[in-house]
Amino acid sequence: MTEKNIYLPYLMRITKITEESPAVKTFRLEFVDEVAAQNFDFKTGQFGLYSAFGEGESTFCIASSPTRKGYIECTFREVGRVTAALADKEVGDIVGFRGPYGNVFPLEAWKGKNLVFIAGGIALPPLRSVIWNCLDLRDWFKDITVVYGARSVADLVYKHELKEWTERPDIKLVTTVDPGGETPDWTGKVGFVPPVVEQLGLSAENTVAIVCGPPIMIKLTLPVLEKLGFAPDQIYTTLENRMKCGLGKCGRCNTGSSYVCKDGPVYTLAQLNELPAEY
Amino acid sequence: MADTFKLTHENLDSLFAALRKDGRRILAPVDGDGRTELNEVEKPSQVAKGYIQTIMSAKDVVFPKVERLLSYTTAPGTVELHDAEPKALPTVLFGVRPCEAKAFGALDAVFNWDYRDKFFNARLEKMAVIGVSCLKADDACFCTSLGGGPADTAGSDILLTPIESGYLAEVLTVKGKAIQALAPNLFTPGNGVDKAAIAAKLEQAFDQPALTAKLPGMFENELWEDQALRCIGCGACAYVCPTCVCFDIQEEADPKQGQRLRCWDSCGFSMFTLHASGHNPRETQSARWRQRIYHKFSTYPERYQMLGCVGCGKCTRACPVDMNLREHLVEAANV
Amino acid sequence: MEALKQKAKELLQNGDVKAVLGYAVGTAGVRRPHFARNPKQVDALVLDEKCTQNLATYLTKHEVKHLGKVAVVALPATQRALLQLVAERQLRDDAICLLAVDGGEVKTLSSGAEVEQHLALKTDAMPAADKAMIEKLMAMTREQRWAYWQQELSRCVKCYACRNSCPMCYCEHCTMDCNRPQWVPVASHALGNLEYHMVRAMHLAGRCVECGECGRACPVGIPVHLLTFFAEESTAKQFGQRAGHTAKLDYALSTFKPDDKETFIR
Amino acid sequence: MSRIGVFTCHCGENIGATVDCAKVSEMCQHIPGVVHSVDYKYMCSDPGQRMMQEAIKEHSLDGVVVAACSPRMHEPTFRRAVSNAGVNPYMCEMANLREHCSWVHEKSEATTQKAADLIRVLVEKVKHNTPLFPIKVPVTKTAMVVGGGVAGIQVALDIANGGHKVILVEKSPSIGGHMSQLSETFPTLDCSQCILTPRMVEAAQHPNITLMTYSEVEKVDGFIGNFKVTVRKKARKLDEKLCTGCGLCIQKCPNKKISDEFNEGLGTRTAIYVPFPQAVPNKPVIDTLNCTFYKTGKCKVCEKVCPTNAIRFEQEDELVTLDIGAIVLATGFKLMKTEAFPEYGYGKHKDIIDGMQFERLASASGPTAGVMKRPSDGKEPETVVFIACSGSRDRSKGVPYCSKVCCMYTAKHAMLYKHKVHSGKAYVFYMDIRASGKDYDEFVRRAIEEDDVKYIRGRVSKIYEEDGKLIVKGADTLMGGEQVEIKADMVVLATAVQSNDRSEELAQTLHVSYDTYGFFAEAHPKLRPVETNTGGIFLAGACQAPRDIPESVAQASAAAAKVLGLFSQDQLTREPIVAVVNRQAGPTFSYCVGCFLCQTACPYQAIEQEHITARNGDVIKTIARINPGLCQGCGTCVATCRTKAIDLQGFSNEQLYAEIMTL
Amino acid sequence: MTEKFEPKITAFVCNWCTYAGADLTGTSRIKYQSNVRVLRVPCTGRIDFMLLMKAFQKGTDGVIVSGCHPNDCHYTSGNYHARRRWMVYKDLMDFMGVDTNRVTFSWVSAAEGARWAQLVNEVTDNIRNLGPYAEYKELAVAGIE
Ligand SMILES: Cc1cc2nc3c(=O)[nH]c(=O)nc-3n(C[C@H](O)[C@H](O)[C@H](O)COP(=O)(O)OP(=O)(O)OC[C@H]3O[C@@H](n4cnc5c(N)ncnc54)[C@H](O)[C@@H]3O)c2cc1C
Ligand SMILES: Cc1cc2nc3c(=O)[nH]c(=O)nc-3n(C[C@H](O)[C@H](O)[C@H](O)COP(=O)(O)OP(=O)(O)OC[C@H]3O[C@@H](n4cnc5c(N)ncnc54)[C@H](O)[C@@H]3O)c2cc1C
Ligand code: SF4
Ligand code: SF4
Ligand code: SF4
Ligand code: SF4
Ligand code: SF4
Ligand code: SF4
Repeated sequence: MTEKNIYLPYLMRITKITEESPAVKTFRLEFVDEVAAQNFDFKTGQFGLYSAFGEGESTFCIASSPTRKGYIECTFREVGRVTAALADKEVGDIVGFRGPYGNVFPLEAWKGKNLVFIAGGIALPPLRSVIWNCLDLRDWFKDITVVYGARSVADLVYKHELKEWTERPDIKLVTTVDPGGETPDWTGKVGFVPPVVEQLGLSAENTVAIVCGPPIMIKLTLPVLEKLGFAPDQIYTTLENRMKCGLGKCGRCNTGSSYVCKDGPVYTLAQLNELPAEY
Repeated sequence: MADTFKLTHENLDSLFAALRKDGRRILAPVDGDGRTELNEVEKPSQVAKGYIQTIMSAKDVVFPKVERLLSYTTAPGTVELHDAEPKALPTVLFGVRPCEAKAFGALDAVFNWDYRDKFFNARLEKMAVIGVSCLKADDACFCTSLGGGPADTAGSDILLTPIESGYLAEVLTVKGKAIQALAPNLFTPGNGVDKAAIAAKLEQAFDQPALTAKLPGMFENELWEDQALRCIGCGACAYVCPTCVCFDIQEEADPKQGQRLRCWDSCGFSMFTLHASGHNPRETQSARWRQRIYHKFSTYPERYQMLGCVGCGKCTRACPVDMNLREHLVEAANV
Repeated sequence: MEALKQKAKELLQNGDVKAVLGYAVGTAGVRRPHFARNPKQVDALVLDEKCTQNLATYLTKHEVKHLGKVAVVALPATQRALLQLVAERQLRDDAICLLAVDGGEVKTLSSGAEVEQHLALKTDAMPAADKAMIEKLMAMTREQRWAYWQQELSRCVKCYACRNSCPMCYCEHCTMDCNRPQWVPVASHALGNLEYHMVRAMHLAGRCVECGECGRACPVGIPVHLLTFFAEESTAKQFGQRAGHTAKLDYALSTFKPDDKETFIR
Repeated sequence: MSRIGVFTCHCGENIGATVDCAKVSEMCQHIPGVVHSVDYKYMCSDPGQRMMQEAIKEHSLDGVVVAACSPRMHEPTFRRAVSNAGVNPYMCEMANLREHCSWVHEKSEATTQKAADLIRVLVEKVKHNTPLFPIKVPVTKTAMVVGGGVAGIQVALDIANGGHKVILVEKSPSIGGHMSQLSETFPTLDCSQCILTPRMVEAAQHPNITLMTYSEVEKVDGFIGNFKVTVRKKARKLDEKLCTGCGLCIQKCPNKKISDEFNEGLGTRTAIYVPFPQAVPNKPVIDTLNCTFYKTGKCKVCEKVCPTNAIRFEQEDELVTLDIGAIVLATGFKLMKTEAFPEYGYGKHKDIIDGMQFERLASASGPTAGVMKRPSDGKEPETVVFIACSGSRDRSKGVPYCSKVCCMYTAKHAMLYKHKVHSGKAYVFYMDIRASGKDYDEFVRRAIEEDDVKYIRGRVSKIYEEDGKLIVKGADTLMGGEQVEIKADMVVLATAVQSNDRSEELAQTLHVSYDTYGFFAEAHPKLRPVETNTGGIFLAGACQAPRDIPESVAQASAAAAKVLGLFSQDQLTREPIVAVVNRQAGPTFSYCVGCFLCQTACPYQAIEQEHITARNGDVIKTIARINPGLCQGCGTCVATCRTKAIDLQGFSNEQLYAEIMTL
Repeated sequence: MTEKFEPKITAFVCNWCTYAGADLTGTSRIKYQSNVRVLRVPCTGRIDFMLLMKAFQKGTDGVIVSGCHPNDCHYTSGNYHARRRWMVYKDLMDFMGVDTNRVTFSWVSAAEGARWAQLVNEVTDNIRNLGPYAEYKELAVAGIE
């Protein structure tokens, strides 16, 4: 009996590199192997482990929408050994990919609702996947609002798409940068994400909020949402606990008995409230 | 129910020979330099006497401390991947204690939960366990508190219980039967020996189900900080533990080729969950100590309907600062 | 013993210290480190020749520092470690409270200088058995030594009990954790093990206080302390500087004499 | 990254004849990360460089390996070329195919292979190079000269004339140093005061020079171009602005019997005094140890007589902090005392004197007005014995080194004596005569030949007193060790030149190194003789080693030139090959644990402490910080640091590791 | 293996003395064996013992470490610190059974071009006689299941 080696990645070719902001890049990856490409499928919210051969593997969410076939995208920030090695890659280079892993955003359950996406900094990638997914299934949902904040204008990722979203009538985009991070020609808001959300006058009625960002942003945004009347099960977020295998074995990512690699990365606030705060 | 036989000392000698003839290596506790550790043996006389436990567990037979997961060669624009095949040798583990035998189940739970780990499975498949019941227990042992026992059969393919002139042999599984089939006449019909009377007596130290039930409510208890103050955060307990399964994946490479290795890791290490940002979900040693307990006594039961600890006490014996797990669990149970 | 307990209680009651770190009886009679945080816990303290751990190791741990000032029952090795820690600026005088027990008398040492003075009266050389073992190894051929260490280190699982129990291995980010570049392989294979111990021994050369804690901590009984002992002896012999004897920095490998011997240099 | 270009140079036949450059270039094509690889006849030529620059643009290269000659030769050339093409110069490395390969090996496969290997190693390095930027340090264009002897005065004048401000700090009440005590100077025998005093006055009046006499350096912080120096101005007990230097106070001071330092104890002075008549500044100080008012609470005669009311008994020492760009140390030397010699009676005999005392006896402005009188009874000495090497070159009792000036001044002394006492007899005991300066040997010859000074080669074993005479016993080694005994009236010991008292302390204050004898250490004995290890601190004169006046002055001008060179820039530009201490996000903040073992390893004292503080100001962690102004980039600290918290830019851990991994 | 053994020699040299000395060997056209690969560092003080360790891991058969003579260090004392480090490291290597014949420490000044050639030749011959340093190389593959 020969079993499959679950640690063996797919080989992927980098077909496009976008420099999003200093130290943040987006790769578009296509399968080297046709058959693998055919069989591959994922859902929004899932993640994978990306290999820089020679240095190791790193976990990123899949930043493209499953509705866009033939490739996957990831956006990552250069922080350490693997991400630095990935950042060195060129179009045409080969990287590894294992996945998709983890749970998904329950789009079916969101049918007929308003969606509010709230993202900070480099945490837009997981949301980008679901936003495009929702836009591609636009008639499933009612209003779609995106609030996106970054430290400075330079730190905003997906600048092209932000532009596209601004221009589209079926999505409302609010961008903001931290005070001091604006440029002279900046037309968005200036201020931190939580107050900006508060000013929007959102209604919690028939709405889900998807929040992603640095811990401090999340911590300060949740009370705002609560004030607006969002119940814990109306609020979604994704966790990024460190992981090595992505397969529920290496033992790093669990918080309580919940394994972020399998039961996550997508959680509702209601679920998180049940877990020990080890994330 | 198991079939019970007798196995004389001479017959055990022959059984060893038969196993080796069948191409299996036999690993058994061997004395040396003041330690008892698993080593390859040829005959029963080489096996240690009077040991309670080996220091290291037998888990490296199925989950080695370093193991190749894959390798590759690189050249500009190309990568060639090579799957790794575990060198799984047919192995008989002789003389491991019932607690340790049982521990393979806890490993299996993780390695085959949802995704199946071919490395573990290939090795497990080639391994058979001839356990030997304990006649002695020490202050670190607490198998009976966790539903096991000094003569517990779980996990063994054959369990031997020392009796005068040899062993009581319980052939428990298909693998056990296969061993028996190598030399059927060595196993003579057994009589109704009272195993329990021979085996070590070990009192139950605490009520495990009750403890498991109350752990979720004790997460913030200051007990953990109190207990963990002494812990120096090494990996000794996890590395000797037969059920600890945490691992790290490491890359070793030069510009032309490389390999991905799996190596043991420990949730007690301060870097274990550390993010590049400096954020650490388990920042303090007490959080990490708590994780160790919760993983074994709360997460495991919830997730896999079994315990992540078999009460072997290896961690206690290995700990340089004598963190006695039994004692700490009793403490927790009494909160 | 009673005097020690008395002193410990006094210190706790007066609020001079937040805990008294000493020894207590553990599993099957072994001695274990014991934090007495209230007078009641003081009663468990013991002090006899079975107490070996170098408690100075705890003084640099975040969690222990967090407690506040801790009084430490200090064996000579603990005192040496403390001096070295002071020299390496890991402890300030105002954080020092050592309880040195001599016969029935308990002495409180509360600064590097006091410890230095106290220690000067003691001679506490490397245990004879270790010395003999090092000599035995040096009498072997090089090939035999290689085989010996390969054999010993093959058992190492890189649990880092040796490092974490070492009072001088207080680095927050050990070389072993350094992955850019990955100097020492993480895996505990032959290379990873050899290099780990080689690097650690080099790091302890001129810093090892010869408490032997690392060797004692090793669950699989590798005499790793011989490596650090050897490295320390090598520096002591060649440069006349020794760790753990003064509260002032006197590190052999960051100082030099123009006429250090160089017979091996071609 | 990793768009690397490899440019292999034939260097005409130099490389091309031995190494198959075309093949090397082809082999390099296949190294991961290399996107362009060519070979060319002369890479350093204009067309070669142009070709390289074009390739950089065409292939958007971000790293370059030039495989040519030694980097010690052309690294600057190619780095400049690369930089002109828009790539950071530090992204360019050179593989040495000429000196390290083609010139030292025969033409062969192996040699070509080695060439390719050398390149491969550097390609891996370049992959881990990061753009570096020259370090700019501002320069405060004020110099401080410590010590106002002839050396210090010369430095001050040179810098001042170069157009920059100088602060001259002198610990005694007047500048002038030892030279002001000398009578006449070898080898020309011109009067020391006559040539020095004009310089002293010039220094005092120079608009760019501020004198701070009776002052000492207390503390030095900062680094090259940016020192903060705290000077202690000792209380003169006098308002210098009001004092006109009339000297009435001195005349009237009742306390007249104080042993006079300037005259080396051969004369006396008052409690309020100027050290010598030509002192600069000519303002007295009150010697509070000897002043009657400070001893008894009564007197204040000086206060009463002072026409400008300048006396200030209540005056305290003052601490002044100054911004300084460069410091020159010119603190001179001291002379070993006659008390140091048991065989000569421990300085108990009044007529056994040292060289400086003889200078005072011979000086026209000295206690005897230049008339030869021996100290004990004021008689004219008929026989004088001069003993050279008293303490010098004496491993057992004195110092092992040669004091350098004694041979010369002993000859001078003997001559001066003979000039003053024509009938007198002068003997010189010596070991060797070291007279290697311009006109020096001639000078000694003159003493022997014209002035009939008797030179005896040998050591004096003993001197004792007998019938009012000093019996000098010694051996004449040139006469086969024959015993000599001379009955002398006076003996002059040419005692050893030593470093000043407390010079070690001063060195520590300034973070400069010093040798076993307390002389300040130069940065390099041959190539950087007036610099110290600490950037921006220079040396002049006898504080570095025994020196005579011409040498001290020459060195002073050299040090001044160094300072002027430094001051010619508004900002210092330094190669960014410096060490840095890792910083990262909290709660760790840095891999550095603050053990400061690296600190003693650094030859340049470039490692400082840095406190990481919480918002409320609490120190969370203390870590090392490398001062890029001081660091010279040796990397010793990097190898010392256990936690790998320090790294050296340009030769980083990752770079070297990558190089080795491709071996 | 019929091929003749050609040792791999790695040299760690300082920029100011030995590297310059080796340059002089070149300008003087003194020939030596081509087995050596030179790694340039600013100062011997920079030569971390771990670099030597890694060179052995990568299969070096012999290592040369060389810099300025005592008292001639471009950085005044880097070599003194290095020398102490080597003294201890060499001892320790020996104690652990590493073959210290594989490491040659030397001082070669910028003027000693001939000496550099001689050193390289001596070391190369010596290592050629000792044969490949298999022990250490083999470590890199041992112990992985
Ligand atoms: C489910 C999931 C999704 C993620 N999605 C993204 C993404 O879309 N874009 C992105 O830039 N990053 C993402 N991250 C974080 C990313 O995995 C880490 O930044 C990355 O692994 C750092 O790897 P490294 O090898 O370069 O760092 P190393 O040099 O290895 O050092 C940094 C250390 O931090 C560890 N680390 C592990 N997890 C994290 C984490 N969550 N955050 C920070 N450090 C971590 C690394 O494993 C490593 O040990 C995600 C993480 C998870 C778990
Ligand atoms: C007996 C004798 C005779 C000599 N005759 C001759 C001769 O004929 N010809 C010749 O060329 N050379 C002669 N020399 C040598 C000559 O004296 C020296 O070369 C010269 O004085 C050196 O000058 P300098 O400025 O370096 O030091 P110094 O003259 O010693 O001046 C140093 C100055 O620094 C001051 N100072 C010291 N420490 C401090 C401090 N911490 N802070 C502030 N100020 C400080 C001192 O007070 C002094 O003013 C003779 C030397 C001796 C001993
Ligand atoms: S935790 Fe301890 S007692 Fe439990 S199985 Fe592991 S080693 Fe045995
Ligand atoms: S419990 Fe003991 S063995 Fe486990 S990490 Fe703590 S100190 Fe180490
Ligand atoms: S091995 Fe070295 S780096 Fe690691 S903790 Fe010990 S001293 Fe620090
Ligand atoms: S304690 Fe023993 S097994 Fe653990 S790392 Fe140290 S030597 Fe290896
Ligand atoms: S940089 Fe390294 S050696 Fe220096 S203080 Fe920090 S940890 Fe210690
Ligand atoms: S590189 Fe050299 S000069 Fe710079 S800080 Fe380190 S030791 Fe000092």
